[in-house]
Amino acid sequence: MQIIKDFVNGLWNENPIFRMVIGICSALAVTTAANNGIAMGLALTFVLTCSSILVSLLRNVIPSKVRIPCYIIVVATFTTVVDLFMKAYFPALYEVLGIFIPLIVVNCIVLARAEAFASKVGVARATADALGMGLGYTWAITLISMIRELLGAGTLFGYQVMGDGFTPWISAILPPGAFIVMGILVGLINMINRKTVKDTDCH
Amino acid sequence: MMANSILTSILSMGGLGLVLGGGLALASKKLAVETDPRADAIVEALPGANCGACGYPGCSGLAKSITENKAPVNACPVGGASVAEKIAKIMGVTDIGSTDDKKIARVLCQGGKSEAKVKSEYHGIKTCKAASMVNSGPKSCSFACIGFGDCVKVCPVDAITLEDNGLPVIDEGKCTGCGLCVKECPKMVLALTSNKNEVHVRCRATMKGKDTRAVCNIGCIACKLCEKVCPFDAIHVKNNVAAIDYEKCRNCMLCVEKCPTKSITSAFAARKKAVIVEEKCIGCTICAKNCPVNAITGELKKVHVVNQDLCIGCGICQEKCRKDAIEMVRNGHEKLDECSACAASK
Amino acid sequence: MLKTFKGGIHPPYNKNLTNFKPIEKAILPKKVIIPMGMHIGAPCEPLVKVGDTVKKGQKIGEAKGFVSVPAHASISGKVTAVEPRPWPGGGLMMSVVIESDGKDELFEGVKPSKSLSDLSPDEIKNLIREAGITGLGGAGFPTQVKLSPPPEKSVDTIIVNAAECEPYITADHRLLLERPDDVVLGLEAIMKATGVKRSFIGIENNKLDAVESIQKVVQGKEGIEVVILATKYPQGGEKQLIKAVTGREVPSGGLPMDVGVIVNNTGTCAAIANVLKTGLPLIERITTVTGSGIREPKNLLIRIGTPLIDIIEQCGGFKGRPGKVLMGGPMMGLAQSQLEAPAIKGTSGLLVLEKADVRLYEPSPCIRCARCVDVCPINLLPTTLAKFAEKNMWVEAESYHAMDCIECGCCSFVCPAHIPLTQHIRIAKSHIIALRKKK
Amino acid sequence: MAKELFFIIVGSVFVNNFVLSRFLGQCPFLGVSGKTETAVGMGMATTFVLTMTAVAAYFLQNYVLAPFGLEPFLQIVSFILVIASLVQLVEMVVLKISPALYNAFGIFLPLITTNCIVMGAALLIPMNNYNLIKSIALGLGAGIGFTLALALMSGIREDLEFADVPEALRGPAIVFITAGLLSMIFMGFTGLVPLG
Amino acid sequence: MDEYRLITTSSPHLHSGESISRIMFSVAIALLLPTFAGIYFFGFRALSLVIITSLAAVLTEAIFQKLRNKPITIADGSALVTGMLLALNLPPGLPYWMAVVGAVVAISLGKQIYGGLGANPFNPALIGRVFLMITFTTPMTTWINPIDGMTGATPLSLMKMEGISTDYTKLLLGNSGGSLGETSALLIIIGGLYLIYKGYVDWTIPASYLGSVALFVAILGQDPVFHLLSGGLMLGAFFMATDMVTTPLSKFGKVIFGIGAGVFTVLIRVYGGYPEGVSFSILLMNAFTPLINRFTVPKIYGEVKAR
Amino acid sequence: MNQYARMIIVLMIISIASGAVLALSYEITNPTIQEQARQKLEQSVLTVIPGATKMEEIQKEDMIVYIGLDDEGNKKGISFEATGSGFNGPIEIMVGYNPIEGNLLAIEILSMSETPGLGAKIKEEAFTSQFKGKSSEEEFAVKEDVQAISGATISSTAVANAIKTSLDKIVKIYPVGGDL
Repeated sequence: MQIIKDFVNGLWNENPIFRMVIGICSALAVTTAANNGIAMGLALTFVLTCSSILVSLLRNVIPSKVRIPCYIIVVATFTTVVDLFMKAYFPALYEVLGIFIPLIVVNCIVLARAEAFASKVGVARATADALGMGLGYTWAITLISMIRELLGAGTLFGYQVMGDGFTPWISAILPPGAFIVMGILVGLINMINRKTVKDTDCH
Repeated sequence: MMANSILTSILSMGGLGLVLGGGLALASKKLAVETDPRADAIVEALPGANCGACGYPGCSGLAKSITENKAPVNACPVGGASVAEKIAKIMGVTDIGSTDDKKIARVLCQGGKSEAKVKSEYHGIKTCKAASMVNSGPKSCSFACIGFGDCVKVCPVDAITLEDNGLPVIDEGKCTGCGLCVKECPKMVLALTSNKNEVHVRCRATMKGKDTRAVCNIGCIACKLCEKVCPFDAIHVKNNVAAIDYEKCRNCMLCVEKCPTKSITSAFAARKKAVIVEEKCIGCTICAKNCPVNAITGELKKVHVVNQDLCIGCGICQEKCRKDAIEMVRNGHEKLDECSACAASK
Repeated sequence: MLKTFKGGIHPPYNKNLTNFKPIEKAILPKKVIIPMGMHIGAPCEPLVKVGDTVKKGQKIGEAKGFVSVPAHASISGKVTAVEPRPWPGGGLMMSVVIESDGKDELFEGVKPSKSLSDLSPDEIKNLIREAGITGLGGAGFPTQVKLSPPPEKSVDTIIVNAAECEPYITADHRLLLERPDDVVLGLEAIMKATGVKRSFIGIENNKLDAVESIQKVVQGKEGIEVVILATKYPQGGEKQLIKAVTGREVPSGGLPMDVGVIVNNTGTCAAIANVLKTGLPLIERITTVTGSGIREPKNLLIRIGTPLIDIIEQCGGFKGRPGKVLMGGPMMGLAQSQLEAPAIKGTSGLLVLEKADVRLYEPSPCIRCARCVDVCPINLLPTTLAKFAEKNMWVEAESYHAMDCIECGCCSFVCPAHIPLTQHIRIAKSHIIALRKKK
Repeated sequence: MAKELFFIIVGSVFVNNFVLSRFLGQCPFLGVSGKTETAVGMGMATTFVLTMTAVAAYFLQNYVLAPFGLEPFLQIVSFILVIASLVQLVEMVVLKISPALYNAFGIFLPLITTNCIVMGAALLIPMNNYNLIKSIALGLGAGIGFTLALALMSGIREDLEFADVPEALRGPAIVFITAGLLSMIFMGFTGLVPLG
Repeated sequence: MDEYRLITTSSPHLHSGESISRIMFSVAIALLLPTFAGIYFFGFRALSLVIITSLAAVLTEAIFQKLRNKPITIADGSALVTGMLLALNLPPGLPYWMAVVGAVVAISLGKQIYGGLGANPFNPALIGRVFLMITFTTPMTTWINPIDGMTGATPLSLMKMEGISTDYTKLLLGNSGGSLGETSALLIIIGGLYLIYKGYVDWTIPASYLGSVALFVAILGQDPVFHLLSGGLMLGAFFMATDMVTTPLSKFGKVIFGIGAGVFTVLIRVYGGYPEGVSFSILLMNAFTPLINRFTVPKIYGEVKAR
Repeated sequence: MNQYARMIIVLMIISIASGAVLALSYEITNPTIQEQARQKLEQSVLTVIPGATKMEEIQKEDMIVYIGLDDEGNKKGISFEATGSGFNGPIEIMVGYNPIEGNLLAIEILSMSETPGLGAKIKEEAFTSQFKGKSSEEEFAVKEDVQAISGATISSTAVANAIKTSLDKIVKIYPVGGDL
């Protein structure tokens, strides 16, 4: 039960992108196409899950004074692994995601979950949490990238969706578009959340 | 080749780890910064409203001061006894001072829209402070509540609401006695009093009786009836307005009954009544002798009876009874302010 | 180039309602209410009790402390009450109510003083204090205190504030026309009391007849110069006047004496002259009763303590439905709601606006047009201060010099969004003062 | 050379601002842009660390990683460790030499480790084959660009304190949209200097 | 006594009678001049564009306020001014739906999300224009020659790309390619002077803006008169850089604003990728405005020098 | 155990483990990565030299030149990389060239970061195909010799200039009409 709770938590209540608003550099940078969004999301989920598991396993071994360097090494290791494997087997994706794959190492989500959650609970809960957070991140940036791709190129996952008469809104896949789409989504999610809170409110 | 690269990387990483670990170990030894873990614990224990009622900059500011022994453990007026206790535990202090005497803010004016005369039509910034600075406020009584709800805005726990007649109402359950509203009110119609006190003079007008009557039909007119009726000498008219001596007041509510303008109030329906526990009463007559309103009757060595209609709930009999045979019982519900829907769902 | 200051506004002056009307003596009031605190500083202690009979000019309130002046009976009669009463400042003020006996008998102690040349500076100051003279411009600062700067401040200039920049008000204007000798005599007394050899009389150029009138008296008198100023509000603000006349700037938080200047109002000078000539303390003053809501606008010489409603009735009563009654001018005057309140020493005018003439605005959002910044004679950022005030950011407001605001009202006057900027700043000031007291 | 350095700096401050166009350093950009003082403090501290990191990354890359062929798989780990220890070192040094300076921006230092602008700049150096001077220029430019974006945003946000922003948009949402508009404005600089 | 109740307010009790709507409608009237020029040169399309963007702007404002349950304040004229300004900044041949998108973006993203009038950090009309510029670049840079109705280049891009100058009278009167309302420098100046005369525009900004552009262009060895008269500079300097909401409060701050806008305009015009930099520079200086305000707090009367 | 010793040891063990894992994964992926890069290069070389099925890499002076060969080993043309500075960053172009006739065979944009929808159109066939058959003597002046993409003159110019610059170098190495 707790495990399911931990898992679902990252999907909505504490969605890293829309609710906690952390680790958004990559969410803004690579979301020009839906494919990139998914790929980035899965890469991060992998690193996050592996690190959380390891940190959770090692939580009683690592002295608190050196815990941050230890976490960093752990995270960096998995990041490099993803980096290498992506380079080897998905070179096209790797090229698009570019510098943001290595930058997973400084993604606040990973370190924050390691420090705030995984280092305090057992492996099962840590895994559930990491998966939840990772997938929460993934769906969030996939949504962003879908909106941007649709508006900016008229396609979704590379397939033409809009009709021929469609004039692409180029700004959507430019940097300003990333910020604005993100801002509007965060605002919308706030609105939805407030409404649900109001409904459950006492008065 | 492969073994070679693994070896170099292991060596270099190992070296890095050694240097880092060593460096950190050294650093933590040499440059240890003493952060007081107690401060963090105290912050956890505090309500976290950052209301500033304690006089320190937010909860963490208070926590720091407590650890430095600059503030007492019960310095948080909002948290009350339970928080003080927790903090005391963290600090290892046992004497936490008296905190059961919780204070509650009271509104000392009943001059709402329908009761108090309005002398002018005020326009401008809609806060009490602003209105009070223009011709001393729009109400004829210069002591009256202005009713723009500055207190409502300042309350950190949403315990104050503005009623339809323009007067603030305090939810005593929510009020933490932080006193922010008291400080905010430009007309000083709010005051902190102990939650043990149930009777309040809700008028501060120091004008002569006729002048008060001219501007407000619920103000104290200094008729002194309350003074006369009080069996405990606990209420006096000073400066044309009645004032209760809370040291002496026993919440008997006689003055409330007597007050012709209803400017003295209490939760009259919840007045306490003395009830004699028959099994314990030995008929010593002490209670009957001490009752200020002669509400207890009974023969010597026989169980006494309290005339509920006469009893004023002053509790003297309970104090005097040596056999613990008198209980003070409330008439109505103690509180009715809980949301019925919530109560139902519980 | 006329002398003036930076900023300021040109409101409609509407002085022609009364500027041609000679000063008229008001009829003896049936009752006067003398508040014990008609000045800045500690209120007086009443010296009389209910039932006492008092005579005109008799001291009925003793000054408490240095920054304070005594209060005097302005009519003869019987004390009927000593209690808090409504007063123009708002709320209640301890007051002595005197019921007239109709005789208007002079108190025996009231006698003309020695001539000015025979008086020593200290004697002059004492006379001024005992006569209960305060600045008659409105703020009510005890004049004697103003004239006694601490020894480390060297004062070299006296300025008579005859600018009268408040719209509608013509009391000083008439005084300059009708009694210029008194104004100059009072000024000479001030110069003697302070030992200052140089003085200026500053008059706005919309009162050139007053300039002419006073010029005649001043002619040949050494050290007194009439300065013609541009007509602009708030030219009569103490700091603005000093800047215009001397070019000096009173330091922030400081007093005129910090730059060697003492400013006195025209009316104050005349009141001093009156004490010298008759020995009568400050029990009457000239008040301009004007506005669209008054049937017969007048410049009235009234007894201090006359209920406002009596004054209004003497001017033919209200015309139409009254909307606003202001004590003072429209820019800085105080809105009144209880007309039984008395006129006090600072009542330079009584402005009644008809209900139809009172325009009330709902504020809209600030569009940062910076007009308030342009007109602020102190060079403040009123819009920023108002925003701080709205968010209860008192510390920030203080650091943006809220305390230097002179509350002249220029910013509110020009604001196209109708934001009550002056009121916001006033609230900020009161909060800042409270915070300072705490420390 | 001087021209190239100028281009690198102008490029990373205006044309391809590290925050508004490269999307680096978003967390602190959102987090500490509320007040101008803190924003500028954070910006300066980051600029300092960035410049130091650029030097360190250059040497690490060219004298340790590349010669021993460790670059492809130890780059990330070694860079992040170097940054982390550098930040720690700077913190200690600043504390030692100037407590005033420490009070001014010392509190921001721990936050910088996870600021991806630092890591990002470090990774860009080997990617672009920059020499030492160019690396420093990049670090400096990135830092100045970061500070500029932060300062502008903080100014706007301080003003927004007084504005009636729709409730749902308060907080990060309005900051994102404002950043989007800023980023849009910064696009006016495109083509100002040749990049790359 | 009871038949009337006096009104009490805090002083002052007088008001100049000025109001926001009066300011806005004066600006709208001044804007009519360049609008007429646009209609004269570009015909019905120009007229319909102005009407459509203005309508879209006003409607967006009303809908947004309705959704937020706030009082609808379209009567204050600010949305109308935004709509007109936006139209004047568009190429006359722009598809109508794009102009509508621009107006919606201008009012919603540029203004209403910040809480409406007075709170927007950037000039809404320019936000709308720049958004269109980067979103639909090609249509936004397709210009029509006023005389033959053929597509052509603006004087600025002719200058930038091919080094061809356009003669002054053409620029002054407006029969050259360009946005709807930016071609006739003369009418814009007249409209601007009207607003300065009315006191709704502070002369310091146009003066420092135009002055610095002329100066820097001259330093870089190009023709200052050509640069002053061409492109959106005049329109920007008189109508957009002077937008009260988004410019500094103090005089000194306004001068800094003007000079900054001038520097960036010249930088972008001479070195940048876009032929025109007025919109970008004004918006950039808008972003700097809070900081400028912070550091140009006027010295108050009697402020003592640091002791 | 001494806590400091423990700190050092734990950190060291983790570092070493990390090093081992990394080295291992590098060893696993490296050949694939190399292969991928080679394939990609070859792919683009073969695209710009029609008819070629194999490539050969040679270093001539400071330029790396790829020679395209058909199945029989006949040299079909050479190709080289050109780099230009575009609107938003560098543009890398693979250029196919026939030194014998002195004209371009084809070009392919390898990487660029131009504005999507605008400058990015340099990648499209419509733009790249116009270089086919251009003589090395032409000036490649945009709007005259080369049709620019509307609204993206800078990107178009960058490509043209980059090709011209590298081509001029190549012409010195392989004079027109000379041997391959």
